[in-house]
Amino acid sequence: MKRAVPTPAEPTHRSRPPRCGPPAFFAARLSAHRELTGGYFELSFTYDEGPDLRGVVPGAFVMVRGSWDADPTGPRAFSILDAPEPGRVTILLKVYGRGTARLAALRPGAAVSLTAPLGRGFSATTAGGPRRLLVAGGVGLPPLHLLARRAAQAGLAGAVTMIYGGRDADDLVLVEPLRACGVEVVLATEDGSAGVRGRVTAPLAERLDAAAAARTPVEICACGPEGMLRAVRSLALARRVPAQLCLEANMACGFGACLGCAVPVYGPRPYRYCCTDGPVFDAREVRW
Amino acid sequence: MKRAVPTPAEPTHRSRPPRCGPPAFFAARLSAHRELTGGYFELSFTYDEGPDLRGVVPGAFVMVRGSWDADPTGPRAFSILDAPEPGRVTILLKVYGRGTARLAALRPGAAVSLTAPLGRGFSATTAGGPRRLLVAGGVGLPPLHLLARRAAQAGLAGAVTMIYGGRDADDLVLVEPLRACGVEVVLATEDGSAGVRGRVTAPLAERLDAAAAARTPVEICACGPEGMLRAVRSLALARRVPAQLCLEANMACGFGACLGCAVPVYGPRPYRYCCTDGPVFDAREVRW
Amino acid sequence: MNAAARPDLSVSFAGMAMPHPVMVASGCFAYGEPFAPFFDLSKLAGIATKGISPEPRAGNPAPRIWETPAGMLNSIGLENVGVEAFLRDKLPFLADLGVRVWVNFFGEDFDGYVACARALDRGRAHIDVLEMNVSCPNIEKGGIEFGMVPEVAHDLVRACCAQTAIPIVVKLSPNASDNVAIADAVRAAGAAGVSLVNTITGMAVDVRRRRPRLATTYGGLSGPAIKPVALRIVHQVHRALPDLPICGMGGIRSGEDALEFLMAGASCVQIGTANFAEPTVALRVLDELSALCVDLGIDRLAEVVGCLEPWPPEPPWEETPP
Amino acid sequence: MNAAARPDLSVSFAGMAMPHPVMVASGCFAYGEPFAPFFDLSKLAGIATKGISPEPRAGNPAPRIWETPAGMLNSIGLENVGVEAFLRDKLPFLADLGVRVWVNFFGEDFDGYVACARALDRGRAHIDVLEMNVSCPNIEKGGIEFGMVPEVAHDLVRACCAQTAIPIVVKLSPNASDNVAIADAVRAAGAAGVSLVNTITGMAVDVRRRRPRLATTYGGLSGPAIKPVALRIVHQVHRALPDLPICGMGGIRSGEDALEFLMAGASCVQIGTANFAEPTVALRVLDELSALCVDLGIDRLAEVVGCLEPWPPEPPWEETPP
Ligand SMILES: Cc1cc2nc3c(=O)[nH]c(=O)nc-3n(C[C@H](O)[C@H](O)[C@H](O)COP(=O)(O)OP(=O)(O)OC[C@H]3O[C@@H](n4cnc5c(N)ncnc54)[C@H](O)[C@@H]3O)c2cc1C
Ligand SMILES: Cc1cc2nc3c(=O)[nH]c(=O)nc-3n(C[C@H](O)[C@H](O)[C@H](O)COP(=O)(O)OP(=O)(O)OC[C@H]3O[C@@H](n4cnc5c(N)ncnc54)[C@H](O)[C@@H]3O)c2cc1C
Ligand SMILES: Cc1cc2nc3c(=O)[nH]c(=O)nc-3n(C[C@H](O)[C@H](O)[C@H](O)COP(=O)(O)O)c2cc1C
Ligand SMILES: Cc1cc2nc3c(=O)[nH]c(=O)nc-3n(C[C@H](O)[C@H](O)[C@H](O)COP(=O)(O)O)c2cc1C
Ligand code: FES
Ligand code: FES
Repeated sequence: MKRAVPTPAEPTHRSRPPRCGPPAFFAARLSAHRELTGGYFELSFTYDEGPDLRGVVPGAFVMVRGSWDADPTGPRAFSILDAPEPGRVTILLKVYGRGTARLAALRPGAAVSLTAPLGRGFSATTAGGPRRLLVAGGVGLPPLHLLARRAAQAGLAGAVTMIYGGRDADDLVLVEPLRACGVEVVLATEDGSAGVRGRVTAPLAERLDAAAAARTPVEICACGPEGMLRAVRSLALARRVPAQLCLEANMACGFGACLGCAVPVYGPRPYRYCCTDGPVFDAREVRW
Repeated sequence: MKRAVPTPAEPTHRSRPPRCGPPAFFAARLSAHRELTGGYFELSFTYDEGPDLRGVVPGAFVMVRGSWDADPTGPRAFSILDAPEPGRVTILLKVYGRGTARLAALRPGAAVSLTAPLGRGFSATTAGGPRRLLVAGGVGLPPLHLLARRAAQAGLAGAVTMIYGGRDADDLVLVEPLRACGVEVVLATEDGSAGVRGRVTAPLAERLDAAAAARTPVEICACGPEGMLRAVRSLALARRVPAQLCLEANMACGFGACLGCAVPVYGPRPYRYCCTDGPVFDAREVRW
Repeated sequence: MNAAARPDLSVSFAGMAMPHPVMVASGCFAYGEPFAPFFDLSKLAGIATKGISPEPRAGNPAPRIWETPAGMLNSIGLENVGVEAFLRDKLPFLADLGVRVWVNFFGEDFDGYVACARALDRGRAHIDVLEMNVSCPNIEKGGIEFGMVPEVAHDLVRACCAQTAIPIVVKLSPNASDNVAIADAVRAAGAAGVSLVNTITGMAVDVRRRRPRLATTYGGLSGPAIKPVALRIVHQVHRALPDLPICGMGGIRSGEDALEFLMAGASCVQIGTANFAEPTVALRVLDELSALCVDLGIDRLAEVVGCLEPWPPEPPWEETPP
Repeated sequence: MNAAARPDLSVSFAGMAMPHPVMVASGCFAYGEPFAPFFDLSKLAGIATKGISPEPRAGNPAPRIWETPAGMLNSIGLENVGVEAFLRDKLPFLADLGVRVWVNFFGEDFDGYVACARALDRGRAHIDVLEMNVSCPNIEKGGIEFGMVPEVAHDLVRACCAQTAIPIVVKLSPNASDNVAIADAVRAAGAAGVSLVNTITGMAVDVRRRRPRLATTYGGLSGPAIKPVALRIVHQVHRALPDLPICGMGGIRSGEDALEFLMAGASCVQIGTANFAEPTVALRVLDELSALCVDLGIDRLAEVVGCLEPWPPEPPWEETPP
């Protein structure tokens, strides 16, 4: 049971992802509800009082709960897809279980409560920095979508490549807006119905090989299912390429109160928290 | 703990209310949803497969549950307001707690499950029978509304008087359709905003007095909150007027499986069941 | 693994073969009759009857039920027709269905239990299991339930087993702090298995009327709310006593719920509260279970009983990554 | 009854005056800091800290939480900064708020409890209550929780009380079969009151991966699902030991929930799980409680503590109506 743990001081990080402002808890309403292919929904929430989320770091998230009774008890975490104006935030939701099903069934006008902004996100794309390979799997798209659009806004569309995988063509959404802003998008589907057949790791490995051959410095930013992230991490560690992984964990609060979202890590303490220390972690730090 | 109980034989009744056909459990959808005043909703459910409820006895009820997850766990009981055609049933719902709130929030098209027809209802109004004083309080309206319309359809509108009470004018709904079919309606509101000021028992007592003076045989059919039914029962017993009371009880199943809806009675056994023996009981039988 | 084939859902409980594991729970299916209008009851693996006592019981005052978040409280008060009327009026209907008949029973004191077991033995031709409910307050021992103390439960079960050739399955209360000890005691006393779990004692308050929601103050909590507790007890007992057959229940309302119980160690399951909202729930659970087997590549359901594996350990923690 | 006047919400717990009864529960409010962005914490009646142990603890492997119908399971593993870091880094923040500080604590063995109580006594100027969590497995006694056996709990509480002048309130586990006996034992050992209840042990199963949902297999169930069980235990203990102050908790998320606990016999309440979904829930509960008092004509909230009346008996049954 008992482990030796050093007295907790704020742990030092090799790459500490940037943090958003202090979180607020506020009432909002569902203002737009768009069903995409593959069981995805784009939901927009608007609110009169609450934080301006426009400047939010890609990877930051919002906890969402409908104004329902006892079940599901907790809110659910969603990466911020966009915050186009003050008082408005957009998420991409895939129906997975009870909570997401109930959120997807809400009608425009429905009251929800939000806690945001939460988490530490990906570092910003810089002009002189390494080329960035964004690896998105399934519902891991939103933070990287935002990251890519931010890069494009900063005139750095050419510095990022999105490698985006899913089960089939229907499972890949919101690709056009990315291409429209000049971002290169490589698709991979398990059934080959769009892009290359297979997993994202194959095109990723190709790009890493090419970069190694050309001696171009690259960096991976990945978000997706745990299996994919484990594979990406192995690739990155084996090739000594820096990688930032946006993780998921079961979350009860999202703001550091429950200690439920432990992520096993190497470092001064055995666990860090997906919600307050992440969700973006350095691949080397994650104890998988 | 232990009570002496006679070996259970089917108890003999002085006035055994008529029973509906065997119940079915079937899928339906909300087809119409009309908000009335006072927090009342008229909900219509349509279904392809399920019993024809047109001939249902007034007082019969349906158990309704939305197709939601774990909470609320149970269905809720609603008197059948109308069954205008095969494959369609209408209820009058007042938002009271968690279950009714969730049902009222359903949108047309929503899937629900119904168990119906259930219960034993009021006896039919007959041409040579006693004059009927229908006493409805609040959400107790639907079975008596149906009873009155049935009487009118049988050309016996003149044989029934509806005495209908609520908190205020908003709390009284669906009065016009009754008047339209020739039924006399006496309204009573606690704040005097419609009809006579006060409770239904005052106009009821008046009518009983008048009938006694005129030696007109009368019978009471009542449905409403327990307080009202207790008052009606006292009046009826004191004046030796026959009375049928449509009771409520907390119900888990509605069809005799849980034994949760016990109604204390006089008779061969100390309890009978609101769902299978009632909800309509002879006032003398009820052990209050 | 042949996902296209129909999975084999048969299980065996204490040596008794069952076509599939889905039964219905005591007190939630009466004596079967109220469900006859809804579906063909012979599709059930078995029916546990309302609890039977030596004498008829009128039950508790009203109100007897109250709904709580994802659950319900009941204080039916073990109302039942009594063993004689049961054998005469109710058992024939059940016997005709051709499903396993589990007669749930109890007594108001030690002798009552014994007398009830003896009387029920007369129905042995049609009764597959006597499911002994030890959650009744033991009036002789200060009102504590018979099922709370291992020694008390042991003696009671032994005395009942001596009365009958019908296998006795003891239904334990989740209120006991150590269900493993009690399961072990009743096993040693001759029980053929255990049913886990009965309701958890709870209450609710009407703040407007300043009184409990139930006339008896306390009632038994059932439904989805208690599923985690029921699963835990099934798993604890199965891990400690892997050879003791377990019938699992508590909040089951889907095929996945049922499979959770089987994987935790139950050989069969009972559905209780869910029958009220959905009288045909057992059929749906059975269908879902079958579909889930296909989906998960389970050919023989019996093989997954108690199959849970613990989580693999995390890589050891070090200050600097390896 | 003057419905227009502001109701007096003040209560007293074990002789300590509180402006109102709404606190937040251990493990659900960390050491207070994560909630500072959301509201003015001085509006709380008190804060129960995350459980503190003599040494820092890293907590359990992931995953540590899982949601269940109307509840959640957690196996945080009593992760905490340890008593020294608590006194140094966390207590000053809490002390500055001016709310009652309840320091929840435990040890990994008998001596650990005693050492922790002694160390915490050094913070006595800023600590109002030591809330002693006896739901930890007692390694010396075969892993059964300290709070399951009255004698064990008694000795432990007495030893801790001897270490400190701070009142000790013992937090009991709903897993115990007889909470009244344990409450009585800890009262006799010097406890100033009891906190009722901690989480109920439960589990959930991932049928696809054939393993438990939590890395540690079992976890503690909290949230609305357990409210009926918590209320029952509060009522049982209050009825048996009316002079023992009770802090009630388990699934509270509305003013009406809080009032249910007060009426059942709690002098104050704590909100746990609900803080996660709604960080400002305590303020809402307080507002609702105040509005409910106005609505129900309660002038002084303290007067309704334990005010529940049993149901009036039904008229006696007779074959023919009187
Ligand atoms: C930082 C973060 C960002 C996310 N971003 C998105 C997004 O942009 N779009 C999207 O569709 N989904 C996102 N998710 C996942 C989303 O929160 C899950 O789909 C959701 O939690 C599963 O909930 P459910 O109610 O549908 O499933 P259920 O089957 O009800 O499962 C919910 C249960 O799963 C547990 N659980 C499992 N995975 C998670 C999880 N990842 N987070 C919280 N609880 C979990 C919870 O404890 C709860 O008990 C994100 C999750 C995290 C942690
Ligand atoms: C035979 C019958 C006919 C009814 N007809 C109508 C009708 O036509 N229109 C209408 O609006 N309402 C009707 N009701 C009442 C309706 O079922 C209640 O409003 C409803 O049960 C309260 O549920 P809720 O979820 O809103 O309240 P909650 O506060 O969630 O209370 C529901 C809880 O109350 C208990 N409960 C309390 N009263 C009842 C009750 N009467 N029936 C079932 N459970 C109860 C349940 O056990 C449950 O725990 C009828 C009830 C019965 C028994
Ligand atoms: C209304 C009701 C009555 C019950 N009566 C009995 C009974 O007579 N004997 C018994 O052993 N269990 C009885 N139970 C317990 C159930 O059989 C079952 O163990 C429990 O409800 C948990 O399962 P569930 O959550 O699926 O309902 C009763 C439960 C309910 C809800
Ligand atoms: C994530 C979590 C952590 C908890 N940690 C502790 C703890 O450290 N010490 C303790 O005594 N209780 C702990 N509890 C129990 C709560 O304080 C509370 O007693 C219980 O959750 C019931 O209340 P609720 O339903 O309002 O959450 C914890 C509960 C949760 C959900
Ligand atoms: S989700 Fe609660 S601490 Fe991270
Ligand atoms: S409601 Fe279940 S028996 Fe009447």
